[in-house]
Amino acid sequence: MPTRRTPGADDTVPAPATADPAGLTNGELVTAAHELGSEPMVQLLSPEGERLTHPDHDWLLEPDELRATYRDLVLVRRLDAEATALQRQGELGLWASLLGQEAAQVGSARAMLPQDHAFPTYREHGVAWCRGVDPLHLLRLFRGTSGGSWDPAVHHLHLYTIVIGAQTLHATGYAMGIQRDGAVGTGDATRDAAVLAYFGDGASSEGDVSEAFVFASVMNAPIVFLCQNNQFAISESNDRQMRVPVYRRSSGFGFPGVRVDGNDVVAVHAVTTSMLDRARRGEGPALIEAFTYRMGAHTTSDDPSRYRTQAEVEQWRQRDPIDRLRRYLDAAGLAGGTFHADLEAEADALADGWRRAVRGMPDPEPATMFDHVHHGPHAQVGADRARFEQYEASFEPAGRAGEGGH
Amino acid sequence: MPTRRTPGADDTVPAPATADPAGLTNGELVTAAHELGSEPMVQLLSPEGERLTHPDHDWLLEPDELRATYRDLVLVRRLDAEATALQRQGELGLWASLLGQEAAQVGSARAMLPQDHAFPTYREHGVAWCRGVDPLHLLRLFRGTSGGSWDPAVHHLHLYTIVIGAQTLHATGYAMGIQRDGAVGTGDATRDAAVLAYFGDGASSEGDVSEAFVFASVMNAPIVFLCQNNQFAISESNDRQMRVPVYRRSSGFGFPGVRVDGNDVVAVHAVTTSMLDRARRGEGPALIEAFTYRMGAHTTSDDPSRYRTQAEVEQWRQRDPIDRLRRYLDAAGLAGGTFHADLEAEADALADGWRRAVRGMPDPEPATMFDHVHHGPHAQVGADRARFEQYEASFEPAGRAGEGGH
Amino acid sequence: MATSTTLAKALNTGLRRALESDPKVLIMGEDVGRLGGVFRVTDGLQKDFGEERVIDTPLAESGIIGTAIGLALRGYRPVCEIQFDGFIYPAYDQLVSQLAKMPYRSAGLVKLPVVVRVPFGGGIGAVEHHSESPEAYFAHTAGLRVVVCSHPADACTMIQQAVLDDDPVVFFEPKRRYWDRAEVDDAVLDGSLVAAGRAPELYAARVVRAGTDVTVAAYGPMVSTALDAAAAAAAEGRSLEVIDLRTLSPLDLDTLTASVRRTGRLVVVHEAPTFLGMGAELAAAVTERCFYQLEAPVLRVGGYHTPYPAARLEEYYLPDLDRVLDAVDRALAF
Amino acid sequence: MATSTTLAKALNTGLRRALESDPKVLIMGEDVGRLGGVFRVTDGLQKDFGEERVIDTPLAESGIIGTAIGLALRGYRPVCEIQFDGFIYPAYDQLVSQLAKMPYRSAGLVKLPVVVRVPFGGGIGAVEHHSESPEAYFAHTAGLRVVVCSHPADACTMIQQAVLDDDPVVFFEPKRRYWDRAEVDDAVLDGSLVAAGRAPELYAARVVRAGTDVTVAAYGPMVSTALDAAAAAAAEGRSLEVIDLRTLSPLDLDTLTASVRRTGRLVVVHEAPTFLGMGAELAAAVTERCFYQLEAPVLRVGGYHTPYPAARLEEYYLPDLDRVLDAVDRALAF
Ligand SMILES: Cc1ncc(C[n+]2csc(CCOP(=O)(O)OP(=O)(O)O)c2C)c(N)n1
Ligand SMILES: Cc1ncc(C[n+]2csc(CCOP(=O)(O)OP(=O)(O)O)c2C)c(N)n1
Ligand SMILES: [Mg+2]
Ligand SMILES: [Mg+2]
Repeated sequence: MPTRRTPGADDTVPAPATADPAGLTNGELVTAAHELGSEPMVQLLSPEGERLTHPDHDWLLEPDELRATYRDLVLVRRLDAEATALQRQGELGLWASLLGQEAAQVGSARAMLPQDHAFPTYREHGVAWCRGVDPLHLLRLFRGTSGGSWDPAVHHLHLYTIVIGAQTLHATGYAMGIQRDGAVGTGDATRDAAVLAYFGDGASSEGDVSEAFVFASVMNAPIVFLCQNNQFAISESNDRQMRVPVYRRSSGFGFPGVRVDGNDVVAVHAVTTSMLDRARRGEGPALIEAFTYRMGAHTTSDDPSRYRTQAEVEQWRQRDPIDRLRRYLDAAGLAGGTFHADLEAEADALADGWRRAVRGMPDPEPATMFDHVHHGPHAQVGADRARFEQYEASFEPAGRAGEGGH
Repeated sequence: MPTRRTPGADDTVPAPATADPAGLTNGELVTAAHELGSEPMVQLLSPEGERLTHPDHDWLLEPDELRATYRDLVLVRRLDAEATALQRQGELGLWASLLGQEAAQVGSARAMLPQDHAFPTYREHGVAWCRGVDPLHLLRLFRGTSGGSWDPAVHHLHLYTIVIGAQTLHATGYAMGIQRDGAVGTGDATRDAAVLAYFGDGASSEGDVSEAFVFASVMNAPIVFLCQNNQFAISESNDRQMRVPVYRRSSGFGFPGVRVDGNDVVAVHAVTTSMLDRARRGEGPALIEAFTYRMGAHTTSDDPSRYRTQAEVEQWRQRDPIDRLRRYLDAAGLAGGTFHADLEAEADALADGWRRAVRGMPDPEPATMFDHVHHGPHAQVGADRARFEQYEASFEPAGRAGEGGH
Repeated sequence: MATSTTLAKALNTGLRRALESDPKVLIMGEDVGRLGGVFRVTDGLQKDFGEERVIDTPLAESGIIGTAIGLALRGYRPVCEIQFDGFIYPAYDQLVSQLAKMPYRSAGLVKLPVVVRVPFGGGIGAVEHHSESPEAYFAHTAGLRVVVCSHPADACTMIQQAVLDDDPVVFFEPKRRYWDRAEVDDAVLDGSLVAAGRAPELYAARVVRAGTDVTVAAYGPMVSTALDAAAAAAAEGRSLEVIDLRTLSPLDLDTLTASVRRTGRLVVVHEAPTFLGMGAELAAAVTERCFYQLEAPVLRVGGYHTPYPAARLEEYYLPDLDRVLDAVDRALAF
Repeated sequence: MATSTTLAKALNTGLRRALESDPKVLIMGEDVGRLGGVFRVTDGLQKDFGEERVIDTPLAESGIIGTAIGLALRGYRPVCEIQFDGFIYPAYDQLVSQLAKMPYRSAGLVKLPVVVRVPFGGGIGAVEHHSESPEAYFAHTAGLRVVVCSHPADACTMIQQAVLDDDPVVFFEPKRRYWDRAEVDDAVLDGSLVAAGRAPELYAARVVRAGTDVTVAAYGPMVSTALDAAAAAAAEGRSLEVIDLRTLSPLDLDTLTASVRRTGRLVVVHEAPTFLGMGAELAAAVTERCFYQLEAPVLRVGGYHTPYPAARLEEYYLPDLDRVLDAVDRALAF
């Protein structure tokens, strides 16, 4: 069996070359031939931690913001490591690791204004962190005690969506609501709002995502679609989803697309800021492809050794999004003194708190499973609940036996 | 209420201008600003019936073929008129008119080789005609006595699909089958095959169509998607479906798109021929937008006066696809003698036959509604059928009374 | 005072009242704006409430429901039209995995006051996919409320109530009865009855004809058929009690069992195939509750286990007066 | 001779036999190739049969079913995997409007031998959408056959038979039983039983434990639960007859009514919500046929009318031995 091709990037990002997709070279109909991963990406910070310039995008982060950004990156990675460990210990049912995608998430989320609204997938722990969601909400979800317990209206972050792509339509509808509220293009920076919709490279194949593009375009909705191309949909590499890089998808729907180095937090922040600004001004939707790499397994249930080599992972480790910013901070003398040690201590303390809290998380009361099916009363839910409570009561005080005992 | 904008075309095709979609003009991200309908289209025959040249597409039709093509155009228009009349007389339940779209259908269908396979919507009567399907099959369907009674495998034309967009996935799967049969790229003209998938401008918004683009692209399947942009999805004009012309949709999926004047049968034929050839050679999918106009109502149930002006329809009547070819044939002296009179007589005779046949079409036997739910036996179908037959028998010989009597 | 109104016009009036009473109410769907919908149920609304509130959407049902959810998250109350029953399936995921489950997922933090209007059922001589009765798919889905109107006055009230509900409601309209006409009270048409909270409970069945021998439960297009059957039966000296279910989820078993306890017999009528149709649930639930009162098994009259047949056969497929009476006879023969 | 095999491995073997016996058989789905499926049911098949026959598809369920239909039109026999129950809904239109209805539409000219494999049900502690039981949606849809395996040997046979069927088959696999192990006859595993036409009829229920007091009907994951309940009941001196339905459409009422005529009592068990679940149809149909033999109403044990709850609550939601016995007690108390 031939080895699956792994679409990569240009020479600043290592990846095996892809064959030229047949038929895309007879240039009278498409602009040019393309290879997946060989497209230019916006970059402002090289993997070596050097500051770069780009004709369209300026470096926006001041030293204080850079340090705060670095702190976010480090803390969400710690959260991820802690959650993974908790899953191994049986405290969580599952965990979807963001390892390697910290910059794509933190860089984009930090570009949001408070009134902007984000729609995540199930992996945007870094976004949740930046939107002020207590990580315990995420841990509760993956422990299996809730479906998502933060208030989306408070944090301007919607709940996680597990059905691939579905949230892009919710995001588009929300953006249509912003338009109807007159909160776009007024020039009032505290009023104008936009939506940031996250999705994955795999998700780009789902009909819902294309329909979201159609609605967003036709309505000229204030929305930025952000595809974290981590190069995998579980085991499937990009070539199972696309023949040209996904940032190009939007142009045929009538709005711009841009590819950014997803491991460069400064560039992700700059590009997202500019696209969100544009949307808030009433100039319509945009697509950002943040080209990155899922360094861990798909989830704790996954075994990536079945479909990719350790060598490939190692190569990407060299491009680590956190190391890159650290190199810059250190070289620029922005992280002197006890900065790193303090951050390490903060992470330790937080991790300790998360660990304790998760271990102490109670299971919900059984009868709460009947809550909130509807807001109003519903005869069948009510009857089922009554039957359930009566049934459970029949075991008191003796308890019950058999395989189902609990 | 402001009047809905009607996307039109360049100066060769009359249509009101559209506003520049906001945000598409900051050109660093998209190639250029666009107005719907103002894009160039491949044209080989001007509305005045003059022969034109195009750098990429040659005029392929010899005089004999041109006459045969003209005959097809005239006869399918006659079929359409006859069916519309039969619907008015209560002989058909419904009819979806192809008026104005004859060239888009006949031109493309005539580009197919016998082994190519087409997947129509519900309006491709011209395609069915060219694939040798007896129009009585179509009339049966719209009369309400069958769901489509021709054998798709014999005519290499799939049944009509009414659920918008669904057939584009069937078409893509069929093309994947052609690949697996090794019937692509062999160079054997009698073996290599391709698929022609029809859909509408409205359909372009459906998730299924985008998913078909993804599958076709990833699989490099031998398929040509042909969008008949008749500028309406029932009452909705193009601006409810798109902000840029639909032929551009494919490039972000990784395959070429081309716009052709859908009222120019020679151009449609040339472009479809070239894209089908390309697909058969193994060079993958392509999208054709045939820009045309639905001159009639959406179906016999529709009242277009609610959403468009008679003046607009009149403008398009000047671009009539049949008149255009007739002007060319007459000027070139290719339709002399009794050509037109013979064709008229042939159309009359055919129409007469269709009319008689429809009026004599029997209703199916009631119990046939239980046939073909499955190929094998099925207990519930069998039980329902037995109950039905017993129930019907209970009325013999007396018959039954009441509202339900039949 | 009352005004003679068709079912379609009554719905149109109900939607107009909803748009007037709350600026957050929106109408969205294919051809609902300029055209006023293929059945004209939204006729004139875009003209009067503007394109921002009465939205001609792209042709994409998943997109319609998905964006309606997003609009609801932003505080709007969208009323979506699915053009025909058979075109609701592309939106199935958004309906059953998102609209139905998001409030539960959020433990009640999220409200989704979305109404999904669906013209449904056969009898209009249409081509494929235009005559389906998919209600059981939605009633089986926890998190959705499913109601069905059958009559102009009720339709006008029910649509206003559905829009006011904070829960998602799938609202079925019997398309072949759109042109049925009845006198509708002006307090229904002008919205005052609903506004005053004096309208009958939305989630309750209704005895539309009292009787003693057999209970006939129906909804939507089959309510007229059941009433016709009851009239014919009366002429033969049999007394049928006809119940218009009105709501399928929740299902008002109290009204139903109260009737069956008196009559001892139940016939359920719907156009949908009987196999796993609403009649199955009614039969199971009523039998469990009225085991000793039932003198005959619950009998079901409905569509057969086939796809909806070609139009020229639909009269054989659809339940009619005769088939209802046949079931009544069989129930009485037990 | 027999070999100890898990349910997942038995399915894998069955698929391997299908691929070997007919070059037109294809496997397609998300992660079915290189990874071998998230449950490893297709493990090793791409390696042995190639990427053209074992296809890692784009992440698009409607696309998977839609292209499978197209492949079937070209003469192929695709076996599609839907990764989890809750992800079948984006494909709903292709399943119920196309796969189910196209053969009927064509008056039998078109055959669609497509198998849609669906790992379903709960009990694995998963996050949302990974524990659903959507079988009633498909059984209510005329044109689809719906079968459910419960046991390694049966699973291996049934999947081979489903692939041979010229009709579309939705094939449900009880994911929490994938790792259940049993001895499977080598004639099942090597395909010879099916090839020789000696395998038991696919569309038939099976009495998996004979008994006299109460009939318990179950399918998929609940068959083990029902058998456990029967063992526990036996210890208490009660004799339960357990029926593995195996096929939901067609539904084998003959086997069921024969049993109920003997026991006079029926309890139906499934994980899906009872409201409009399979139990509703069984109750309605069996009561109609066995009205005078039933000593108690048909009782249903199933999920509640809620979305599938958070994992830490699923043990309360899912039917277990105790809930089956509770229903048995109630049936006997009538
Ligand atoms: C509609 C749907 N189909 C299948 C799945 C199962 N699934 C979960 S994650 C995943 C891959 C998603 O890939 P991508 O969009 O690239 O996001 P990533 O996991 O890489 O962040 C799949 C197939 C799902 N959740 N939803
Ligand atoms: C999924 C689906 N939604 C809605 C409809 C109802 N409908 C029938 S035709 C039509 C418009 C289709 O427009 P287009 O794709 O441009 O094709 P045209 O009718 O112009 O040929 C609509 C909305 C349908 N048939 N299927
Ligand atoms: Mg990914
Ligand atoms: Mg159109």
